[in-house]
Order: sequence, then structure tokens, then C-alpha cells
Amino acid sequence: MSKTFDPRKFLADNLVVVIFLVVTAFAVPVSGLSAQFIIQELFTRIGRNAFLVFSLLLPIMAGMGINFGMVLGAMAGEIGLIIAVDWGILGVNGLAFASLVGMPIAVFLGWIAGEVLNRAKGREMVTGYILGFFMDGVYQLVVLYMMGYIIPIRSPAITLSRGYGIRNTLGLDSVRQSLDNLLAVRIGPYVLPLATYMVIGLLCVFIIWFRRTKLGQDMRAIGQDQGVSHSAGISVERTRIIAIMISTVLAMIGQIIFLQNMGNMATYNAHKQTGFFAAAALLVGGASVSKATIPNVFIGVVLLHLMYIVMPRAGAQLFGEAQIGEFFRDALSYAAIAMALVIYAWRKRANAERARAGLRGGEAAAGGVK
Amino acid sequence: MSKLDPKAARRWAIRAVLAAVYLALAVILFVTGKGHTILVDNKADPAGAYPALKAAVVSIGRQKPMEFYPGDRDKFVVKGQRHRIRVKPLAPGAQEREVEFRLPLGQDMTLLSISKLMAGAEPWIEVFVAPTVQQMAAERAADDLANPLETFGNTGP
Amino acid sequence: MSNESPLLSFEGITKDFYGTVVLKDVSFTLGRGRILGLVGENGAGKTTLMSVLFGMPVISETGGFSGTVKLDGQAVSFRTPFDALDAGIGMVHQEFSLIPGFTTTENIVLNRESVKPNPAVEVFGERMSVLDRPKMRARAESAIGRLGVKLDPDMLVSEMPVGHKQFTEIAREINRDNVRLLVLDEPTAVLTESEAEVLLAALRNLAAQGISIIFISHRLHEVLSVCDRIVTLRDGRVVKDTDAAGVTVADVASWMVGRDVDDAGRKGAARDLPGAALEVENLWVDMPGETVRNVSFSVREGEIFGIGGLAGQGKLGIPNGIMGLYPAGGTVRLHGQAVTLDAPRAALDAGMAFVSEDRRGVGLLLDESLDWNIAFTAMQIKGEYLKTYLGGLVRLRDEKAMKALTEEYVKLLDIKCTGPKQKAKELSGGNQQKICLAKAFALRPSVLFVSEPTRGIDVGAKALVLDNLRHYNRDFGTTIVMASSELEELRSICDRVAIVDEGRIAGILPPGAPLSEFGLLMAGQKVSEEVQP
Amino acid sequence: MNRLKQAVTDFGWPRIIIFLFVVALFIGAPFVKVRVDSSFTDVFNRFGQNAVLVLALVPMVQAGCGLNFGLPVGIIAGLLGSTLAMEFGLVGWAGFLGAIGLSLPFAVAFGFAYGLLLNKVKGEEMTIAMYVGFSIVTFFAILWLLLPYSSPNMVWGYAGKGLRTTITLEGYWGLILNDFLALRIGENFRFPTGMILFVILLTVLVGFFFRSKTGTAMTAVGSNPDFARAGGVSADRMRLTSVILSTVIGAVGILVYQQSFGFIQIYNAPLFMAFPAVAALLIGGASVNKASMLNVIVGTFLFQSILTMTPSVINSILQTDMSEVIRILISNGMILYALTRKTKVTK
Repeated sequence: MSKTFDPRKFLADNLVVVIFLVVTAFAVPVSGLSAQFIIQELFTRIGRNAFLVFSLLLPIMAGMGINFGMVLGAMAGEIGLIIAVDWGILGVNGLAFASLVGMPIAVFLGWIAGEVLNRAKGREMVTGYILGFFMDGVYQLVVLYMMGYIIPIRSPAITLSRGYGIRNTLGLDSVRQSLDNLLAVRIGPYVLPLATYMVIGLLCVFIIWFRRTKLGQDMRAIGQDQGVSHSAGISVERTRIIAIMISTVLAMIGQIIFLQNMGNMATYNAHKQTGFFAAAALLVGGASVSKATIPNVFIGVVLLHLMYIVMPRAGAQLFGEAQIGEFFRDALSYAAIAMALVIYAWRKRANAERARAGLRGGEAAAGGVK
Repeated sequence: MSKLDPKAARRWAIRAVLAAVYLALAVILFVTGKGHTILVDNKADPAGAYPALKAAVVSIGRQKPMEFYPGDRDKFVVKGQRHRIRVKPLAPGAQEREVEFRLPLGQDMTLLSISKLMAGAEPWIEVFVAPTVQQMAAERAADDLANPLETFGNTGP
Repeated sequence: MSNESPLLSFEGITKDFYGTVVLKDVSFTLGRGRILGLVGENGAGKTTLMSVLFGMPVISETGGFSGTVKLDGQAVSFRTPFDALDAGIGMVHQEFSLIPGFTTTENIVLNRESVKPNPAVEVFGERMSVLDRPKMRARAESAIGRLGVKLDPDMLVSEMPVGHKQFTEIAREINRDNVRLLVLDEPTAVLTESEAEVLLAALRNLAAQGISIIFISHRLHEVLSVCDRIVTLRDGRVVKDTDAAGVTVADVASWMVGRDVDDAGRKGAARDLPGAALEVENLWVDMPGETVRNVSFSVREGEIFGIGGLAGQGKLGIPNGIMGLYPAGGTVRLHGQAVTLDAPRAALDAGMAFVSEDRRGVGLLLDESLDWNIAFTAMQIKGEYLKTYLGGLVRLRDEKAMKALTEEYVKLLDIKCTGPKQKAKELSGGNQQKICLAKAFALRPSVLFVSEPTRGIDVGAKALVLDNLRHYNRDFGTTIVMASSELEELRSICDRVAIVDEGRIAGILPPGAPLSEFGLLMAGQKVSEEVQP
Repeated sequence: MNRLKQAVTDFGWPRIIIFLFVVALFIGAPFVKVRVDSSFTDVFNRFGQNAVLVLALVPMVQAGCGLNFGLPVGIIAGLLGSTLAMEFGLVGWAGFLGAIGLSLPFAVAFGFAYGLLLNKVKGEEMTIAMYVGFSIVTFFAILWLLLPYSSPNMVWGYAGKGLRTTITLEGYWGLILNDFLALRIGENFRFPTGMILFVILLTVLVGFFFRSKTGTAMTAVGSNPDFARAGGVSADRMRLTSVILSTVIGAVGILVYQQSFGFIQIYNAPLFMAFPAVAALLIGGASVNKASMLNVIVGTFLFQSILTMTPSVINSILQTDMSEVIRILISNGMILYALTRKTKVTK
């Protein structure tokens, strides 16, 4: 955006991306995986993960940072899927039904999350994270103790032997990859899940459109300055809640898309890492805590997952131990989040100081004593 | 809010309609997407009222046809309520039969007897109750959760 | 023009805050397309009067006001500032309320964007309508055009020069369809002289289009050049309401400071004091809202040196900068020794102490006990109130000594509290201020800086605090530098008073100098002759 | 009456509910045939095991750095200490004290770097601390595989290299504090005197630290950094000191934990260790920017009582194992409550 290209500024702005590129560029040949395999995997993983990552965009726009509370949406999606599987609804119908069931749950959870985050202004991210933990407890209470007890579950096949509570692993045979296969297109050696891509494309269109709405404009405004927005008559708290609600609903749909591709669901664990992977992907894609764009999502998903594909093999080739590669990619992803947060916080302070630097020195420093 | 102006009233009407559409959509998805397992068997009546078919090719909807010999039982998984079954006995000169039927909405499994169907005996579709509760319990015990929470990082992206 | 009913009239506005009268029977009127200059010292009631006009919550929360505000001859009483905006009154504040990452256009139409409806509106409400950017831009351009200035509608606010921000803000106010009255609070404070000129021209332009303007400024020459009428407030009363024609800056300045001028020869004839304790040369301080640009002065040993001036001119920046609380540059010498700036520790080690104007923010540990508050700095700087254990290996807080110290000051300064262990936040403002004084006294400084020592405390406590300062100065020979907005209090206690204007010292006067001279200095009129005590 | 109300609000309803819950657990225990004496043994064991980790949070809270979700930084230093001590073949007291000694330089160095980082990111400390903790744990997981450890008790038998997931301390310094002067009363009650004494010793030391000049300055920085700055105290230095102190105590904390637990757990085990410690501190009455020794003791005791008692008592009452859910709801609910409370002192 700056008129002259400044390599140092570019590096500082894209440090996380550059590090990831370098590491992956090194690891891809070491892994010895074929290009075809890697590319096919990437096509699959873009379809699987991109939607979830998109759910983080709006809260960032509204200045609330990364919505780690998106796992609430993931939980809503899982509950939807449990119901859809229990009722034996097959294929895309099952996915759509799961979304319809998950929607009110996600809206409700999103509203709660928004209210909670409004009470924790300035530390939304850590609060959202803990809220995810807390709601995980509630989720367990519902799924492990209430389903089949208070909430009727018809199918004994998905309940635990004690008669209530959902099994540890839920087979999603009835909906497995139904969206991916709805319109699977073969191009050369690759199979593309076109229907999934179309859903993601639709979401992109929605986000672009949403940015141009009044609500989108209000979100941008409160994201930059809550005080000014409030005095201009924008209802800050309400807008923040709406941002979180939309994010939660999108995460709900994203989790359903994710799980239909996986084909089974670790009932009590599937959502635990959702926030982490989405956040890591977005930040690796060059987004910051205050600014994220659609390209960031795609770059991030590709880069992060490229690393996740090649790293275990690279570790095995280099150290004779695939585990090293696995630990390494986890470490790098966590570090990417930490680094992105640090760069953001550090730059925020640096900018504030630079903004005031103009006032310093006065005329005395300039030697302008009259 | 004292009185709704027409604009607001219209909006509330639209919202109400949409809520109804939402519910209707759920119902339609359920009805058209509900999966049913049809156990097709080819058994003779123990009392001898009808015989089993010697050999027949059975297909339901556009699914792959299956061959049935006496005493066979196999299953088709279908989506939705209305289906068409085609039974084509392999005996030379035998009449092929194609019937449309409707499955009961709430049932996961139904038993369809082609021998009854071909013989014209009723009912050739019955609700099937799985007799294998114990068997399933044993199968599930292996999968019961030991402790679902200590596992970390076992869900790949 | 003057025959029709005025656009705005105040009739007998009276307002008190918990018994303290801040507005007393204020009445004046403003005609259509006229510019009215509202002048007065800090605390004269300008802000409160505008709060009354705008229906700020602070007014109704403190018991409302009496009197009538009339707009177009109709009595109005706004419950929130938004009601006032709806009625066509716009306000431009001193600090910018603009969204930095938005363009000029987006800021001008902020929350009043032109939109195109779409089906989603029917389901999720108005906010789902899409912005009509060409229309927004056209509206912004028309507002800019009315203002008669050059502004790029697509420029980001964060990349604008200060003057353009100010214009953007005014453009936002006049972008309203029905705007009739514009209130500008110190709009030129951050502008360069040429920018200010453009702004004044823009205001005349607006007035010519029939918009009435209330112009609040301390730059009296600007007020005189642009206004049709001038209303001077002092101590909550209208002391002068006159046509601007033929009025001089000196006239207005004397109305502002006013009071009876016969107290010229004040008590305490000039004291004969020995050499300089503190010398300041070319000091600049980057304190937000109180920028000091270039200040030089010297304070004599044992003197009480006052620093006065209007709010925001930089008088508070001087002590804060010397004490290292804000980035500063220049030379400061204490008894001939240069003091390191930008380091509170160095300033304290050199033997200076500071009572901050920001009592709750900087002055006190509100959540801690009184003994902590008083002893803390002495403990950190001088290592006092620590008890040695294990032959010097361990030094822990000496709670007993801290208690004794606190009790001593509680008695000395007559602090009303339940005991040394009471939390600082539970005390009243005046007593909190005494705690701050005690904290500074406990350091036994050679130079004591006091900033706004009487702000926000009641009259009785004010006198006590000033008395304490005077006694401390007389009893221990401590040099005191006191910055205050209250000219009267500076004149009552100081040996000399410097007046700061726009980050520079406009002049130094003896406390007995005529008030009009103080007023002139405050209004930015340089007085060349330096007074030697 | 008003004062009582005020006291209740200050203390917070969640804490009162938790407190009553614990009391109910102890009262209810005998009715469902849970032995109170063996429960108390467990409670004391787990109290001692965890208290130092909770204590480690206090300096950073007091210095205004917030809840130290980056506690794993200290834990890793402790793990380095204990694995090195084992590698050197130190056993018994030499082993335990050696582990402390060996972990200290790491803790100081890590704490220093970690503190410098946190000073650069004021206002965002907690989120960043959390991810710094996660990063260092996963990064060290690689090192546990790669570092040339060779003691056969620690490395995988089949490969001859790479540390095991859990390493037993039996024969080294397992239970060394617990068994020191341990008191046995009756059949089922055993009091881990040594460990409790060690905890008390550390608590008193930290308590004394906060009464020193530096400790006082640190508290002031946390209470009002502008006041401290005006008083000539460098907030950055105090924050740095607090982070180092927190990290060092965290390292010692994990060593105490290990000797009582009997095993060293590495790889991903430390990932979430900060959260129960944070919950315990908050249950004890601390807030995001104020914590005392009393908060540590009370909080750890209450929290560990819940963890010990719910599986036995609640499960016998409800006939189902809900302890895990209760633990999640209580600990995270408590943290959530603390984070969403309006902090009276501005940052």
C-alpha cells in the first residue's frame, strides 16, 4: 500500500508468513512426498477448513481480536450433527438439517459469548478462550449426561452402554463427505469438492457484501474507536454482540463441513482444537489481530496445512522420528499465534509513540528560539 | 412501543413467514432425507402359504440390483419415504414385478419380503425390531469412553 | 434581521453542583447567521453552559438546572446530546472524535450514511442495507463546499494534517440536514496560524449561509475578528454582553479576569530572596493536552513560584516534565546541578518532590492504605521505613515507623480518616489531597512542585491546603513551584506568577500586578517586560 | 446489614457457592460411606502438591501482569532441572535439591526473556502468556526427543534415546518431602509434614519478599503503575522481576508436584497446568490484579478439596461420574468470573 517498497517494513508486516514459507519450503523436499499427493491433500483441506477460518473475520473487524469463543459455534454444530445422525437423515439433507438444528443453539451461544466479552473489554481474547473451556463443560453436561436422559435419543447405536450420553466416537457414515461428493469434479489427477468450494465461495460473497452494509460499516467504526462510534450514536455493545453471534453461527456451519469431511466425530474432543487451528491459519496467512482479509484466509489455510502435511514425514526423514515433525508443527503453530499477537501488541505501542513523536522537541529542539 | 407502524408490521409478518419456512424446511429435509434400512428377504412361509423365489434380481430405486436365492436376506439403505422395488425372478418366463411403496416415516428398519410380495400375501412390508441388543452392547463396551478429557491433540485438522 | 425572534436564547440559567453555584442567572441571545464569542477563564461556566444546552447526562444526574433554553422561541430541554443533534445543534470538540482509518467522507457521514435498502433489511433490520457510496461522497463534497475549504473526500483521517481533521469535524456537523447552530469549543487550539485563518473564513462563510455559531476560544484576537457579539462569563455570571465592534483585546481580557481592581497592592511585599534554586532553560514537554514548547525561567531559593494560565496551554506540563513523568527536553538545573530529564528517579534523587494534579491517577494508590501512600516514595527513594533483620541481610517494611509517620501527618495536616490502615479511596477529595502533600513532605524536598493543589476540593479544604503550603515554605525554607488554574490562589500565596500560553511563558508578574495584565497574558498578548522581584 | 452485603459482593457469589459446596461435600461424605480421614489425607497431599504452583502466580498478579497463563515456562525449567538431576544420577535429598539447583538458572533465564517479552506487550499479557506457554511446551517436546539423555530409567527402552512420557521417581526422590516427618494418625490418615512445611516455608519467604522494599514497589506497580513511576520506581523492571520470580517459583512448584506425584510428566503434560492453578488462586479470593498468601492457601485447599471429594461423594450420590464436568465448570467458571469483573484500578 505504501508507494515505495520498503523491504524492512514488508518483512516486519509479514514476518509470520515469511517464516512459515521458509520452513515449509525447506520441509517439502525433505519429506519426499509427491507433489500430486500434497496438492490433492491441500484441495481437500481447503474445503475442510476454510469455512471455519472465515468465522473469525467479523470479530476482528469489530475490534474484538481473535474470537477464540468460536468453539461455541463448533459445539452447536456438533449437537446439530448428533441430532441429524440420531434421526437418521442422510447425505446433504442431514448436513442441512444439522445446520438448522445448530442455528438457534449457535445464535443463543453467540449472544451469551457477546454479553460475556462485553464485560471483558480489552481482554476479549483470553476471556473467549476461557469461555470455550467453560462451555466445553456445559457441552459435556448436555451431551454426556442429558442426551438420552432428558433429551431423547432414539438410536441406541450412538449412546453409551449405560443408556444415556453419546458415545466417545460418533460415526458420521450417514453424512460422510456428502457435501464434498455432491459435486466432485475430477481435473487431471485431482478431485475437487466443488460443492464445498461453492459454499465457501458463497460465504466470501456474503462477507464482501456484508462489509458494504451499514452494519459492516458500524463494525469497522467500533473496531477502530469505540468512544467516537458511541458518540456518533452507534450502539457499540449491540454491534459487538452481533459480530460474535455471526461468528458463532459461521463456526457452527464450518464445523459441520469440517466433520462431514472427516467422516467421524470425536464427540468430546472435536471442538477442542478448532479455535487453535482457525486462529493459527488466519495469522499464518498474514492477518493481524486488528486486520484480516479474505486472501489471508486462503493463504493461511494453504500454508498451515502444507506444513501439517509435510512436517511428520520431514521429521521422519530427518530424525527418523515422525513425532518430532508433529511436535515441531504444533510448536510452530503456537509460536505463530504468539508471534502474531506480540507483533500486534508491540506495534500498537510503537504507533502510539510515533503519533506523539511529532509533538516532541518543540521548537527548542529545532533550535527555533526566537 | 405503542403501535406498530405498517413498515414494522410488514417486517414482523415477513419474519413470521420466514420462521415458518425455517420449520417447514426442517420438516422437508427430515422427510426427504430420512434414511431407512430395508431388509429384503426371500424366505418361504413356515406354514407353507407361499414359497421362496428360486432366484431373483431385486433393485430398489436406482441402486445396484442384488441377486436373491431362497433364504437370502440383504439390506438396502434408502433415503426418503417413497420407493420403487423391482423383482425380476430369474426363472424363465416369470413375470417381472415393479411396485411402488411407502415406508413409515419414523422407522429405521423395515422388513420387505419378496416372496410375500410375489405371492401377493400381505403384509409384505413390516417394521423390523432388532433382536441384537446384547450383541450391540458387547460391541459398544469396547468403545465406551474411558476418560474423554485427557486426550489432547488427537483431533487432527 | 434583529427583529425576528432569536434562534437561541438562554433565560436565567442557574446551575449548581452540590451547592457550588457554577452558573448564575445567565441570559443572552443569538440571532440567525450570527457568530457569538463566548469567553471566560477556566471555571467561568462555559463548559457547564454548553452541557446544559446539549442535555448532557451530567446535568440531569446532578439535579438539573433552572431557567429556560429557547430554540426558535420554543422552550427546549434535551434529555441526551442526541436529542440536541436532532434539533439541529452541532458541537465540535477540542479533541477530535474521528475514526482514524476512515476517509473524510466516511467520517463526515458517520452513522448517517446514505443507504440502499435490500431484502435482508426486511428480516434483519435497517442495518443490513448497503451503503450508497456515490451518494455519501456527494453529500460529503457538498458539506465541504459549504465550508468553503479544500478537503480530499477520499483521504484517510490518519494521514491528514491537523487542520483538515478540524475541518472534517466541522463538515460532519454541518452535513446534517437541519443544522442551525454550531458550537465550536477551542477549534483553533491545535491549528497553525494560517490554518486558523482558513477556519475563521469558513466560519464566516457558514454564518453567511444562515448558520448561527457559538465560538469558544481563548484567542481573543480571533474572537474579535470573527464574532458579531461577545459574551463574557466570569464566576458563572454574564459580566458583559456586547457587540464586537470597537472592542479591544485588552477590554475583553479585563472583563474575563475582572473582579475589583483595587486589591493591587497585596499583602506580603516582595520578599528578598537569595540565589536561584531552580533554573529552567528551553524546556519542552510532550504531555498530551498540556504541551510545553519552549519555557525558560528561574526560581529563587525559598520562593513560592506560581505558574498560571488557561487549561491546555502547558502550565501543567512544566512540573510534570521536570519530574520526568512525560518525555521532555531542555536544561533543568537544581542548585546548579543539571537534572536528568525523563527519569522520575533522578528528579526525586536530586531532592525534588511533586504533588500531581492527577490525584487519583498518579498521586495515590487508591486500593492501598494511607501509610503505604505516604511512606512509599520515601521508602523507595531514601530507603526509609525499612527495618533490618539478620544483620543487614534482609530489610523489611517497618510497619511501626510507617504508622508513626502517618499518624504524625494525620495530626499535622488534620486529615480526617479512621487510621493509617484506611484505604486511600475511602477519603474525601480534600483529605486525599492532604495525603498527597504528606507523601511529598515525607521526602523533605528542597524544591516542591505542586500541581493544581486545590482542584476538586471544597472551599474549606482549599484554604487549609494553601495554608499548609505556605507554612511549609516559611518553616522549612522549601522552594515551592505551584501550577494552578486559579489565578486568585496563585496571587494569594506566590511571590511571582508566570503565565503560560501555548506552551510558552507569556510573562512573569508579581502577585500584585493589575488583573488586566494577567488577563492579557492569558489571552496570548505578550508582555515584554520581565518583573524582577 | 449493608456492610455484610458489601462484603458478600466483594467476595463474590461464585466463591461463596464454592465454599458452601466444599462444606457440603465434607458433611455429606460420611453419609455415602466415604471415609473422611482418607479424604483428608488426599486433600493434604494434593494441597501440598499444588500449592507452590499456585503461589507462583502471585508475583505477576501483584505486579499487574495479570494471571500467569504462561506458568509452563517455569514448569519447563523445573522439568529440565529434574531430568538433568536424574541424568547425573542424583538421588534422595541430593536429587531433589540438585533438581532445584539445576532448574534455577534455566528459570531465571527463561523468566528474563519471558519478562522482556511481556513488557513489550502491555495490556495483552494474558493471551500472549498463554501462547508463549503453549509454544515452549511443544518446542521442548522436540527437545525431549532430541537431547542426549542416556539414563536408562528415563529413555525409551527400545530406542535407547528420547525421554519417556512419564518417568518414575522411585529410587530417586519420589515422595521425599511427603515422607519427611510424615505423621500417621489412625489407619487411614497420613499427614505429609515435610511437604506442608516446605510449602509454608516458601509462602513465608514470598510473604517476606512482599514486605521488602522491592516487594512493596512491585505491589505499587500492580496497584497503580503511574503512582509507582512518579515515586521513582521503574515499572518495567518491577514487572520483569515479578516474571522471573514467578517463573522460578513455578520451577520449584513443579518439582514439589513431581516428588509427591511420583513421576515426571513431560511432552504435552504441562500444556494446561496453568489453568487449575489460576482457578485455585481465584477461588481463594484473588482478583486479576490482587493476590495474597492467604488467597493461595485458601484457594488451593478449597479447589483441591473439590477435586478430591467430588469423584467419591458426588458419584455415590448421583450414581454417575460427574466429577470431571464439575471440575471444568468450577475452575473455568471461576476464571471467567474474575476476567469479566470490572477491575477497580485502571491499568
